[in-house]
Amino acid sequence: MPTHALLELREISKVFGETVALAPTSLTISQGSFVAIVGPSGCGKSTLFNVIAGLLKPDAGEVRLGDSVVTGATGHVGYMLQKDLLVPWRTVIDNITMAARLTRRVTAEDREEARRVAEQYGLGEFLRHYPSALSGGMRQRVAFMRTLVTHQQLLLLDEPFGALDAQTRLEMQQWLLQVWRDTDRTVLFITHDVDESIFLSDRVIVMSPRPGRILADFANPLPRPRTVADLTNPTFIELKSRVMSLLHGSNA
Amino acid sequence: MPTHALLELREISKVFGETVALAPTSLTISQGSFVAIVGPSGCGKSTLFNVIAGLLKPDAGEVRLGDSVVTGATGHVGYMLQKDLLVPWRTVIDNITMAARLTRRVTAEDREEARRVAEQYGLGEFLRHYPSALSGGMRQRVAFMRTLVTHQQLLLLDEPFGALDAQTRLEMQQWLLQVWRDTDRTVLFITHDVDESIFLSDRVIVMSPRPGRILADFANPLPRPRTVADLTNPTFIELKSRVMSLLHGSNA
Amino acid sequence: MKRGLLFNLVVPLVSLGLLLLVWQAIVVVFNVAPYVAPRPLEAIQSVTGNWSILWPLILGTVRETVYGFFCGAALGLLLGVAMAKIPFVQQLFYPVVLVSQAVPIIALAAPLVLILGFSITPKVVIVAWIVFFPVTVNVLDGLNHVDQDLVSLARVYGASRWRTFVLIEIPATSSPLFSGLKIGAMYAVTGAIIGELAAGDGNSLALYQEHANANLNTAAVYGTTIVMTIIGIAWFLLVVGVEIWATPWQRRTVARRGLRHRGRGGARLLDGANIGARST
Amino acid sequence: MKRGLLFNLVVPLVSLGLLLLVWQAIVVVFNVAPYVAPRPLEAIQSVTGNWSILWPLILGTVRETVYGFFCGAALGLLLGVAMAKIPFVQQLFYPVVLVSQAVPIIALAAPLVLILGFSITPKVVIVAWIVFFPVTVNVLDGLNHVDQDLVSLARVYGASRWRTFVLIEIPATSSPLFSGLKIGAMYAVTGAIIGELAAGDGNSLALYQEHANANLNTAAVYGTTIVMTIIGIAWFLLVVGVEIWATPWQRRTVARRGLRHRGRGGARLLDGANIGARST
Amino acid sequence: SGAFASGASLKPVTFAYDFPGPDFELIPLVVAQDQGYFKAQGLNVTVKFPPDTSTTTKMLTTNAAQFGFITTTDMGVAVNAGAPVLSVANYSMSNNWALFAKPGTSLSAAALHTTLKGKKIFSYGDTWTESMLPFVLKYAHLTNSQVKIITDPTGNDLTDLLAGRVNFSTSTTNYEIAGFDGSKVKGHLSELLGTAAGAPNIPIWVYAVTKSYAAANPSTVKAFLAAVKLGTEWAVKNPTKAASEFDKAYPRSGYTNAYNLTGWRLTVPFLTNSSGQYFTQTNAQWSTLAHALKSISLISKVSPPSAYYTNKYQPKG
Ligand SMILES: Nc1ncnc2c1ncn2[C@@H]1O[C@H](COP(=O)(O)OP(=O)(O)OP(=O)(O)O)[C@@H](O)[C@H]1O
Ligand SMILES: Nc1ncnc2c1ncn2[C@@H]1O[C@H](COP(=O)(O)OP(=O)(O)OP(=O)(O)O)[C@@H](O)[C@H]1O
Ligand SMILES: [Mg+2]
Ligand SMILES: [Mg+2]
Repeated sequence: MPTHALLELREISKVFGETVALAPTSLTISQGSFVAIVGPSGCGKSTLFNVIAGLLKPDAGEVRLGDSVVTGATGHVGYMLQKDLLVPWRTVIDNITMAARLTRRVTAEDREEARRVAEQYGLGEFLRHYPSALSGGMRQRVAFMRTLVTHQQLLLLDEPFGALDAQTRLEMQQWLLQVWRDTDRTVLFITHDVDESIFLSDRVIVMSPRPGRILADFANPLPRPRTVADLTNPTFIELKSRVMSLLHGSNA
Repeated sequence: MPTHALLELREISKVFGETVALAPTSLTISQGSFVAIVGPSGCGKSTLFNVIAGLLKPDAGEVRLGDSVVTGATGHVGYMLQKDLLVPWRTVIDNITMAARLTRRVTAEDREEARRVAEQYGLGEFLRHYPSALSGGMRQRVAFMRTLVTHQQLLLLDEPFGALDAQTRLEMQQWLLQVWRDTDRTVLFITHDVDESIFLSDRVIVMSPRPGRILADFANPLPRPRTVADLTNPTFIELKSRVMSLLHGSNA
Repeated sequence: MKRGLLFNLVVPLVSLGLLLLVWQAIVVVFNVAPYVAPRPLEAIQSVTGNWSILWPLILGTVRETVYGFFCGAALGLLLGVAMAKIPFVQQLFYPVVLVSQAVPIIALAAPLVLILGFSITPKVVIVAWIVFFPVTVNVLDGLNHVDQDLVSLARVYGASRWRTFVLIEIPATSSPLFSGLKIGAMYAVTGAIIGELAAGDGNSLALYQEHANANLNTAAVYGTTIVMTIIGIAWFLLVVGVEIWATPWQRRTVARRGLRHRGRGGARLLDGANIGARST
Repeated sequence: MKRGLLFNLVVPLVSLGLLLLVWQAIVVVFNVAPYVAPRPLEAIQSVTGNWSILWPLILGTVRETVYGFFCGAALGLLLGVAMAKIPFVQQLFYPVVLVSQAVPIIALAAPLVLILGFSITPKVVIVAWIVFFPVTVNVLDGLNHVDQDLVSLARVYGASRWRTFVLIEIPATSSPLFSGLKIGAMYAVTGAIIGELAAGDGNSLALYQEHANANLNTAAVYGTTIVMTIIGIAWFLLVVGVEIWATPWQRRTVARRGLRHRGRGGARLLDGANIGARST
Repeated sequence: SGAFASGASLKPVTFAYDFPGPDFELIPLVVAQDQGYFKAQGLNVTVKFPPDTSTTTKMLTTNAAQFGFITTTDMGVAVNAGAPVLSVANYSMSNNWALFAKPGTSLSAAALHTTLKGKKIFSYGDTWTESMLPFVLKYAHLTNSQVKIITDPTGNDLTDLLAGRVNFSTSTTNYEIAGFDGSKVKGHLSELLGTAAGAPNIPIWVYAVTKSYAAANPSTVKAFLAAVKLGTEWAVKNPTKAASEFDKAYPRSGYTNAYNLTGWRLTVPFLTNSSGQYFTQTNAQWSTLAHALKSISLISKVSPPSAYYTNKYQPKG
């Protein structure tokens, strides 16, 4: 498995009032990997992301990115949620360059890059459209491009396709894999969909119910590139049944 | 397979302006069966339901329920959508008895039955709560109970669990199967999730892209009762791969 | 909630108290003559000291305000429903409704009195004229935004149009309806005062004020202004109270007699206005 | 869209035309004396025939309306933002803001003139007094409903509070902001007229009307009322126009110079009010 | 002061009218301005209009204006309220307040009881009408409850009268008849002067200043009154020209020239007393007024006449 640690969480924990959202958790993510996180609702997955992104200060522990400690600081990750959070008053190209606009002046290069990315990944015709004109899948693609052009090495995707229907979702997954291959980023990907977690990742992390901690950390042996056929491939099914039995316990 | 035809569609078709939403389609559903319908977005699944429910008049064809023709008439099915459509200003019990209230006076028996159903299926404590106090899964359960107490033999469920996260969804599927077994209804169930369609049904109908028509009609050999383990059962996987290859064509 | 309620009753009172303090300070510091502007206490005493005279006048103003409010609310509701249900009515009436509000109401009072005579009617009409507008606009908007899937569902169940309207569409519009009513309530008393000035039978709060003014009894002028404002605020708060009572699902988890409360208010335009009924 | 536009321009005009017809019919059928109510044409002629006299007065009223509108809008925006951002300010000011609107504005004009003198200032203040309220309430409500996940996302990107406010929160509030502005615009002219009655240099549209009334020149009274109403409507429509221009995403698929349009309006309280800009 | 003052050294003073807008009773001031009488007296006069009729007094006491035009009732009320104001000259010398009825209605003092009984009488709610009406009702042997008094400060009595909403209106003859002429209704309004039916014949309008201003600027007050007197006399002699000057000064007032001219002509007869004098005030007028105001409880105490007025700033002759 990969060689160089990009992100390192050391004994992160977080409590909200009486709710222990995150039990002390450590995790190391290597550069360029695609790591999926699954776990029951309310187990602290989003809390984990918020801590990494700097939106929440952990009660204890340290977040290291590359060589620096970034606990509680912002501005060092790309972030994307189930809600696309596109702003309706900006065109597609302006939504893609939004991170730049929020921190500095948008340059011609920013726009050029946004255009290039949009064209490359099938939204070239929609640059001047407003988000309201796009389908759910297209909107999530724009949201992802916006995340991409932040040039952050680490991308946190929190159920990005959770609101899409199954077929669109499958298309988006394939699209995401293509983009990831092209752009050499490190992805942390939260999902409730076990198929999705396996289809996309190098590594599947399963979390326990609240208070959240890491139950298991599976390497995903499925070769790349992957196609829809892999969803019924025995290697896939085997990993799926292991993950499901952890998630659903005696039910399985 | 079942013996007595409850619903019969004869060469139903529907055009919206220039969009052929539904090519002439015939379908027979036997009493007590659980039939899943899958198909790409926009292929006319919801249109089909609207025609059956009487919300839309088909351009041609006939809808027969039992011995009578009900084309264009309403009041003869239970109907449920992805949106739970609970009314926020009524308590759970009043939401469950809503169909009665909409057509006549709500009787003590109606309320008694609603209470019984709610208690039986795990919502007994929430009878006097407003929907805003419930989780997504609980809301869908209330919506389903509301559909149930209409005492319609035929229930049309249009992606009822589409908005729920994967784990809640799995719970709801098991719950639905239990209720269905208890109450002896006929269910038509639209979904985009192939796993779901197979996990639930006796029969999986696959529709083509627009203009929608029936591509295939698979009998589902999976024995009942079903558990989460069935999701990785070879019979299941085989049917899944057949359905997926029809849906995703050469991709698979 | 307990601290919240106290807090939410105390802070408004404190801020209104501050207002009186500022007023007092200005009058004292600039040594303003009492016939130019009174001190707050004088203004209040001019009301309490003449309570037996003022009380029937206040009742009269309240009566006009309330009647006008109900007429306006009813008209507004009716018009809103008609416009939402019949596109032609909307096309035809929307411009008229808009124009009705752009007409300076004070230019309207005199002709109304001429047409309607010196009774309570023109006052009620003026109040209704002011009140109906926010109600119509909000009801129209509210009805246009009722989830059509919910309406379809009612049809699938075999509900009549009327039952669907009463059981689904009207309750679904309660929040904008109450917003409209609250705005209307706040401005209703202004309408009543304009009407009283134009259609006096010699016995009204507005005329009392006018006479006090002619009399250089500035304390009474300010005092009656305070009274008018209180009538407006009281009526507004009453509507807020009715809303809280009538829409328990906006802030409760469990139907009444339950214990837990939710912090989310549900009103729109005047969302923040539920003084004393929000938890912070 | 073409048919829609035509339709949406024609129907309001037809309905206003009908209004004039009804008026004419009443006057003719009941044989109303000219000093009681003029015929529509007489009213209009009383304006066109005195255009050179009226024009500067109209300009004056427009000036007061516009200045007051901008002051009120600015104040409303500021107050709305301050109240949304600083809970203490909201607690302190909300009651005052409410009370300010319950005060009968006509009772306020005279003291204002005494304090502010006989300049344009008291008129501007009265207009602003009316305009700021819907703006404040809508901005407050709008800002309170900005998606907090969007704000968090901006923070993740490292945006400052100020940039987040300008680039995210303000545009996200544009729809309620414009609703507030439209309501304010509609009532602004009424404020100007009240102010003119109270703070004249003897040269104003309101006084002209008052004097025409004393003269029993009822045609001029009705004529000037029409003019005032037109000022109000025109200003309202201008704000609607600015909204359409400033929020193209509400009705367009593609940024300007694109071709396709969408039918959805975005404004709230006055959603239905975008005459001439909706397709049905 | 006076004759040799140049433009630069003109003393600026402000005059507050009694009504929110200008009308023909302002003609003496307009003429004094137009004919240069103020300038000749070294004054630069600005005219302001109050938000309502009772604010003129407040403008004087807050020094927003130095000279004011108010009714004698306003004066009585102001003194009663402790406002340090002083009437320095009468505007009109007698009481032209009257009852009016539609053309053709018989309206005589002798038959007043039966004429008014049970009828609707319009009042603007102004203190003058409120203090005169009791005299007339008493004269007609009527109590307040035997008539219906309609009080409508924002309405128009003539419209209501002509439209039959009320049976009688009350106003001053100059305003009422000038207004009626605008209605183009045939005939003459029936009219009964209040003084013919028990109302005291006392002046309605006066020029006022504050006591402190008069004490500190006696020559300015004198100069002002001198110029106004010249203006009045000129306007009495040249009513047509005077009305045109008003039109020129206030071209956008909303009044027609006919209204202004008629109104002014109807005002002229009331400007002088029986011996042809302008301005002169008497103890009798003020004590009659004060007692009348006291009798309707508008004021709480009757002050000596000198508390209300002085003639000492008036021009000689
Ligand atoms: N700001 C907050 N204040 C209080 N409690 C919070 C807050 N954010 C999260 N929690 C609580 O912390 C726990 C973990 O929440 P979190 O959102 O991280 O779960 P999750 O694993 O992302 O769940 P889901 O799969 O439903 O998104 C939950 O019980 C939640 O209610
Ligand atoms: N009322 C309508 N007016 C016009 N076109 C409609 C209407 N309802 C549906 N359509 C069109 O008919 C087609 C079929 O729509 P339908 O909603 O039945 O698809 P669906 O299979 O349910 O899709 P999804 O999986 O996205 O729910 C679509 O192209 C849709 O745009
Ligand atoms: Mg989460
Ligand atoms: Mg569908």
